[in-house]
Amino acid sequence: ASGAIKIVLPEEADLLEPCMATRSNIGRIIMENVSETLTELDVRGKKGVMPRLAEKWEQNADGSWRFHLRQGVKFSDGTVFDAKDVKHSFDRVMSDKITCEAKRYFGGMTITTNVVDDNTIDIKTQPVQPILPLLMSLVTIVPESTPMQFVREPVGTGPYKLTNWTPGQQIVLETREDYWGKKPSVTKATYLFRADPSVRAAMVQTGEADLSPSISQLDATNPKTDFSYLDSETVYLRIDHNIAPLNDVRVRKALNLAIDRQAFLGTLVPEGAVLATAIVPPTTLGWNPDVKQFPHDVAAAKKLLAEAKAAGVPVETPITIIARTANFPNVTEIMEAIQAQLQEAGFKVELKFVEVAEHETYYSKPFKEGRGPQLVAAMHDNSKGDPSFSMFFKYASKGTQSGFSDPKVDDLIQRASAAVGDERARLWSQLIAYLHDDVVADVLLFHMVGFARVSEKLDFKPTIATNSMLQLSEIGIR
Amino acid sequence: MLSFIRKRSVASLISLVGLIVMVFFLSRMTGDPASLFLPVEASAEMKQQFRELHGLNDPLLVQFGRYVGDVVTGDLGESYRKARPALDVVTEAFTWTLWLALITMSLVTSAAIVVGSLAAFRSGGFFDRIASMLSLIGASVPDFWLAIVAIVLFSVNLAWLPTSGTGSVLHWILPIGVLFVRPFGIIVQVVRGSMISALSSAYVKTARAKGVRSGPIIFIHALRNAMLPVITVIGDQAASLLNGAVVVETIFGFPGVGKLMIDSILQRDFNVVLAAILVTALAIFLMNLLIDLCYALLDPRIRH
Amino acid sequence: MGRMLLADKFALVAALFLVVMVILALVGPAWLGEEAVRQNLRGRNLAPFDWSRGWIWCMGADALGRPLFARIIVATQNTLMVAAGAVVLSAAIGTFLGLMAGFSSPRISQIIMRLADVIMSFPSLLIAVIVLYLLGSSIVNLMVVLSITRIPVYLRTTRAEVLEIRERMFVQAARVMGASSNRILFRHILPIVFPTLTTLATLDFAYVMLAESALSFLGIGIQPPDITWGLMISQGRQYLTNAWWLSFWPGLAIILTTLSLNLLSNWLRIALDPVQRWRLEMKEPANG
Amino acid sequence: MAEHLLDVRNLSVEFYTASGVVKAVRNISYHLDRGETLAILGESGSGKSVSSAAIMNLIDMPPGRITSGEIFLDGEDLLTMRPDERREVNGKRIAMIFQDPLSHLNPVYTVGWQIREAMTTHGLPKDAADAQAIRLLGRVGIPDPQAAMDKYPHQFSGGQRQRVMIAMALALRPDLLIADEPTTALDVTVQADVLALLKELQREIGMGVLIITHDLGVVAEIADRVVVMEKGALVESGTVREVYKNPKHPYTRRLIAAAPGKGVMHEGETQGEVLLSVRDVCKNYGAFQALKGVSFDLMAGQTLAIVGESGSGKSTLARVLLRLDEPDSGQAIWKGRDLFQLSPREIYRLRRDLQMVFQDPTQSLNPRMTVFQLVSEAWVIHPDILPRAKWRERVAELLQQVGLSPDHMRRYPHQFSGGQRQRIAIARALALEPRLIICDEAVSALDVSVQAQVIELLDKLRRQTGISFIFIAHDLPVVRDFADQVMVMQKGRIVELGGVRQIFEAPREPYTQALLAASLDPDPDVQAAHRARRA
Ligand SMILES: Nc1ncnc2c1ncn2[C@@H]1O[C@H](COP(=O)(O)OP(=O)(O)OP(=O)(O)O)[C@@H](O)[C@H]1O
Ligand SMILES: Nc1ncnc2c1ncn2[C@@H]1O[C@H](COP(=O)(O)OP(=O)(O)OP(=O)(O)O)[C@@H](O)[C@H]1O
Ligand SMILES: [Mg+2]
Ligand SMILES: [Mg+2]
Repeated sequence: ASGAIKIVLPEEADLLEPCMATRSNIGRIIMENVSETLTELDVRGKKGVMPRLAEKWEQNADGSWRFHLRQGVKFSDGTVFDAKDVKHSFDRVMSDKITCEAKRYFGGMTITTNVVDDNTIDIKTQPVQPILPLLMSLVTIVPESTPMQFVREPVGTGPYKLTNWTPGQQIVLETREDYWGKKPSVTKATYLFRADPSVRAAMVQTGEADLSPSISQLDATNPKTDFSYLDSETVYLRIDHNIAPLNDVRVRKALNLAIDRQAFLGTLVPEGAVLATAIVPPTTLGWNPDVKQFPHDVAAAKKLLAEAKAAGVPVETPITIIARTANFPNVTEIMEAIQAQLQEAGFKVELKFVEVAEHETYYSKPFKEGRGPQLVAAMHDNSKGDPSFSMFFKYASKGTQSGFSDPKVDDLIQRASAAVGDERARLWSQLIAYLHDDVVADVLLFHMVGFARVSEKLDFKPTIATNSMLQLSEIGIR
Repeated sequence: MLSFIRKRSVASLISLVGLIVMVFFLSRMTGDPASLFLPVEASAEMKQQFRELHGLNDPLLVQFGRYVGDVVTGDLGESYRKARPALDVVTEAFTWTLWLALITMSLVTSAAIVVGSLAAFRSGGFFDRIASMLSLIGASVPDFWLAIVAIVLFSVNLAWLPTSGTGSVLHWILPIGVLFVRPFGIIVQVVRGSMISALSSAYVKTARAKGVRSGPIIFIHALRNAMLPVITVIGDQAASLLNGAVVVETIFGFPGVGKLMIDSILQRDFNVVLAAILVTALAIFLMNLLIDLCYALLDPRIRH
Repeated sequence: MGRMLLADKFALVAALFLVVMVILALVGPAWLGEEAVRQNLRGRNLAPFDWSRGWIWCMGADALGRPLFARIIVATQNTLMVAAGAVVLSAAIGTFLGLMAGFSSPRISQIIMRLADVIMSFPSLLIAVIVLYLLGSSIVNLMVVLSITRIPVYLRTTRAEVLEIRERMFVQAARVMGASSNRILFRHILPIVFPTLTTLATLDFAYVMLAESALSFLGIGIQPPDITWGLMISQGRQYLTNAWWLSFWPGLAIILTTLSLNLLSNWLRIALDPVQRWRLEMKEPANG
Repeated sequence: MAEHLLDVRNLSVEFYTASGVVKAVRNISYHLDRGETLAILGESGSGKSVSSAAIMNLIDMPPGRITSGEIFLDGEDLLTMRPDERREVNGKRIAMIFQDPLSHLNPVYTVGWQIREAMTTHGLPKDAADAQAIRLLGRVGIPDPQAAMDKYPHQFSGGQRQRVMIAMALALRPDLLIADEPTTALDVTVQADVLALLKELQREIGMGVLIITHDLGVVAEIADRVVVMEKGALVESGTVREVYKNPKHPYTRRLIAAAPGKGVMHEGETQGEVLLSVRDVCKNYGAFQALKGVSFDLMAGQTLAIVGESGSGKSTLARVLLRLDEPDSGQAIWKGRDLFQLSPREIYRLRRDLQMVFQDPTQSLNPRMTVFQLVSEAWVIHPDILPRAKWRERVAELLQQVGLSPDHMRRYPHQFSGGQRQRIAIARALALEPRLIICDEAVSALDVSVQAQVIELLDKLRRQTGISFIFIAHDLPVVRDFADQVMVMQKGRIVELGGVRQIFEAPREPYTQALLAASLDPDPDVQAAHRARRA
């Protein structure tokens, strides 16, 4: 069957700019619906990077990548898709006349694009980028005529086009007649925006909407309509290793041992959440099943603390946990509980909640001079299937959110980023184990789950990517 | 009268300018929009580039000079986040808020005046006790609580009204109903207090001696005398609605200026903040002017 | 005064309630401070009226399994401090400026009134963000923020009334006697405006407690582990449909406090008004 | 027995106060027939207003309480009527003129609106009511009635307000008119007009008039019968002639003996130093000229009476001299300085020496202060006058001097009768021991016995301390007894200024002559002769 559906989202997109589609509130609406990418990551199976606008690709001898483009594809404005559009899309992302978010995935690289013919393009990066095909799943393709400034009416090759946008009220996508691929069963999707999770849940219940990709755990009570799914968000406490007593590995271990992660599951954190041993979720390349999370062992924590104290580490110094209000569900309660658990083990812990702008000043470099020992509670999102999107920022000496500097870590990151295939996976695994067991880089907590409410008339299972991308073509209508 | 309005407008204009100057500088001391616009993983160069593009790297005074120049030509700048003129964003949202505020305040005002006056007329009586109790509860109930309960009751359980959104007349009922409660509670209390004094004055005796019915005695003789503090409070409540009924807008998905203002403050979208304040301040100044005219209309002794 | 309070049973109860609240505010943190923070994740969202676990659990437990009863009592101190501080501060400043605006030269009056306009159209959230960002978040700063935003109501109300009252004959009579402007303002005009102001102030008490909760929710108000009733309400918000008691009890505390203050202010209004005072002084009931 | 129009039987009224129950009216009975005028005479505070308020059902209950009695209007008991029946009676069949016109007029509505309402409430169409209202305003002597309709109470002089009240009461031609001191604020010519109007209506429609007054002249002029009240009780009743010629009760006798206008006139000394010299004072309200160049001199220890038409600018002159209103031009030299040029600091010092008793006593007393606070406020402001320890004693003394009792100290203004309030205002002015007191109708609300007592007190003070008075009054006999100089005003100008003897015995200007001719005599026979002469 086919028909129109309504989707209610927590946050309105303030832009529908294709090059900003990696931002979840924008991507959820246009990514692969309006704007397509050359490649696509399979999040339902294990197929890895799959073709989309590119039919196939290979690496040239000089390390650059050649993409063979699909033919007979038209943009929604009627123009034909070819290699020049890909080049233009890249130029736009990298341009300094416009601040495209996708640019951040190409940090530290110089990119040259070379149009071979209408259907072939070479992309060369310096240094060589082994996961360029994966990165291409983040670059939305726009027609060559797109100006070098943010557009509010995205033109793409996707199965849908934007037909109505009333800011503050709704965004409507409708199917295109001339789409190159399979016709989806959803003919029209109306996006609505409600900030309150219980309202979103109620809307699906009353039939005012058909799908709400995120509702509150508390409202997810109906097994027929409510599904939990592992989203790609990982909650952790970033440790600032530069300040005593956190510069002592015993203290960092003690922090980890003091927290009863298991007790959170099914209480403050949804049952289905996974205890984290890495900053990236288990579906990521190189995720290391051998790394075991720290047990909850207050006695051991106390012992480590005592040792550290004996060695002259100022363990009495109050440590501040800095968290962001409304960062994720139950953040206040979870942080209060963690505070209590740390105190139980003998830490002196203070708790400080700040709004988003202030949180940012604690989380990212440059860190404030004269700060005390701090744990910054944060949530990190990586649904891209490769750890490189996380590791550099969070752990490399130059990473903006990195709380320490370790030459071995730097080296591993560099090598893994340059490697391909099994080697790449092995190096990432090694890094993950090293960070967790030896450096004790941070206090990893949970890979969170989200809850979606799906009307019974829809055939849809949310995936790990649902947070940042919601492909309408994957939704079936019963 | 006209010269009063003229003088008042000039004075208001000056304070409007003061307000904008103040907001301009103060808001820019509260953090960097670049790090909020871009994800935490964005590189320093990207942030730098963002600042460059939006002129945030220049010294504050230069930025201010540019802003003034633009404003003089009627350009309130672009929203960083929405890539469209800030003024458009704001006027769009403000229209909704204005309607919401207008409808709510007219309902609240008429209802609160009637209930408060009747309560005062038999102060200490049964109706008074009930009205006082309810209005006080109304004034102290958290609005989000009320909003959620209303949705659960009227939309989910009874399925009488849509949960949220805009579109039909039905969509307005819950938001207005929820917004109604607190101002109603407050204004009833103020009307009641003020009316008790007015009803014990000598001119009310005169009216009774003329054989005037209770209705006109309350609503014509006493009420007008009791209105001074009441319209002040009405103004205050209206101003807080014009500044945005944040909770209600958020929960009911009402695209008003309150949510817009909160979001842009939290995201440091300065141009939108400034434009929003400009528009709402203009509305509030106008309203205060109206209130001051009302004082003079209501009480001839203040008129000179 | 005491006898007049006895005469109004409602006001008496209200006064007693407030006295109890003040006592709790003073001793609460010392008395139940420990219990209020002891967590028990397995006993989370315990329903109220479960008498098997002891009186402290009578109101149920919050999301971390802490007894709500203890938390409400411990929160009394901060709540009352912020609310009373903000209300008293704004009422005092607003009234003073309002008296000035109503009584002094047109120019000063204009300046004050336009200042009020400015504050009124300054979104309170922005004031909060600015003050708390620049000065850091603390109870005193929060009090300052909340009081700044409430000044215009008192200011405008006072001024409007002064404009009318100063035309009354007894004000002129006082002037003829040589009374200074101060004396006229504070001895003759203020007492007449006062009842209206107390009504406003009591209502503002509720307003401030709720505004504080909204700020906490946005991340710029009081934050855990400090507690206030407003914060408890905003924390209970997401459990509204599942565990109503989380925000119900603190809400009830706010309502009861406002109610008591209001009953007391209504009583005060009568007690201070010679024309009405007989209601409280009369020994036998009226037959009217 | 034919039914009386109004029949009050055994009426008693009490008030609850902090200091116990006040028995304001004790068991009084009287009756009134159609076309008849009954005057209630009596001491101020004796319950006259309260008993009439009982007829109108206007006593606040509680704190007031009618403890016994019946009030019949045409045989129907007013006290047991349903509220809606009462409403039909009030205004239509019984109308009332209140003692205190400013506070009884709604300050926020035009007088036209208020008069019209009296009629539209009882079913008259609006335009008919308008026409009638304008006619009535004209009848009571308001200049330019058409324009007056759109003015607010505060824009009228005291006497004009009272006339507005009268017009309002007469609007529906009631069967019974209760007039509480209807002419106290009126100058004698207007008073004569108003009384004539009442009589005319009485003739036309057989209206019964219950008039409360302390002016024996008014009684002689208009009343058929009279009852006398003292301390809440009815002490004497009879026809006017009987009571005047042959009073039985000692209080009545005292009252009649105290009637003013029989004493020796002052010699109008014009020597002595000039205390205040007023030159060419002008004052405009918008386009309206309230004062058009007023000049006079006042000697120390002298009493200058200002008489004249109501609305002629007397109160305005007083307000201007006290700097309550700023004059548009002119000078007032006081101790060598121009009053109008003084700085605020200097005005403060001036205030001690220059005091005023306002025309409207209710409004000039702060309702939230006790009598003690009201009187002692003078010493709070000017602390050098009296040490705090002596305040209580001195307040008691002052209250006694103006004929109140010391235990009134703890009461609030609303608990007093109109005349009592006026005496509080006088006591307050005296507390400052000033050099000049401007009395704006200061004794007009007092019954003659108290009036005599107060005048005597003022006169004694004048002789002993050399204090001066500007004495604004309508009551010519009082002026005759008290003043040294008399100034006659009309339409913002001084018509005539001279010694009291000259003015009363040889008035030069026609207006002065008309004024004197309209003056009423307390003796009913004399007054009857006057009437006959006029007719
Ligand atoms: N609300 C009240 N509470 C207490 N006592 C009152 C109240 N109203 C009036 N009284 C008292 O009742 C008595 C009668 O007052 P009333 O006004 O009838 O006097 P009156 O005869 O009209 O005097 P005047 O000629 O001075 O107007 C006075 O002694 C007064 O003090
Ligand atoms: N605020 C005002 N606005 C306009 N006209 C006013 C105002 N106050 C007084 N008047 C007018 O000024 C004139 C003089 O008023 P004033 O009060 O001095 O009269 P008066 O001589 O004291 O009369 P009365 O004996 O009736 O008290 C009156 O005609 C009155 O209508
Ligand atoms: Mg009287
Ligand atoms: Mg006068």
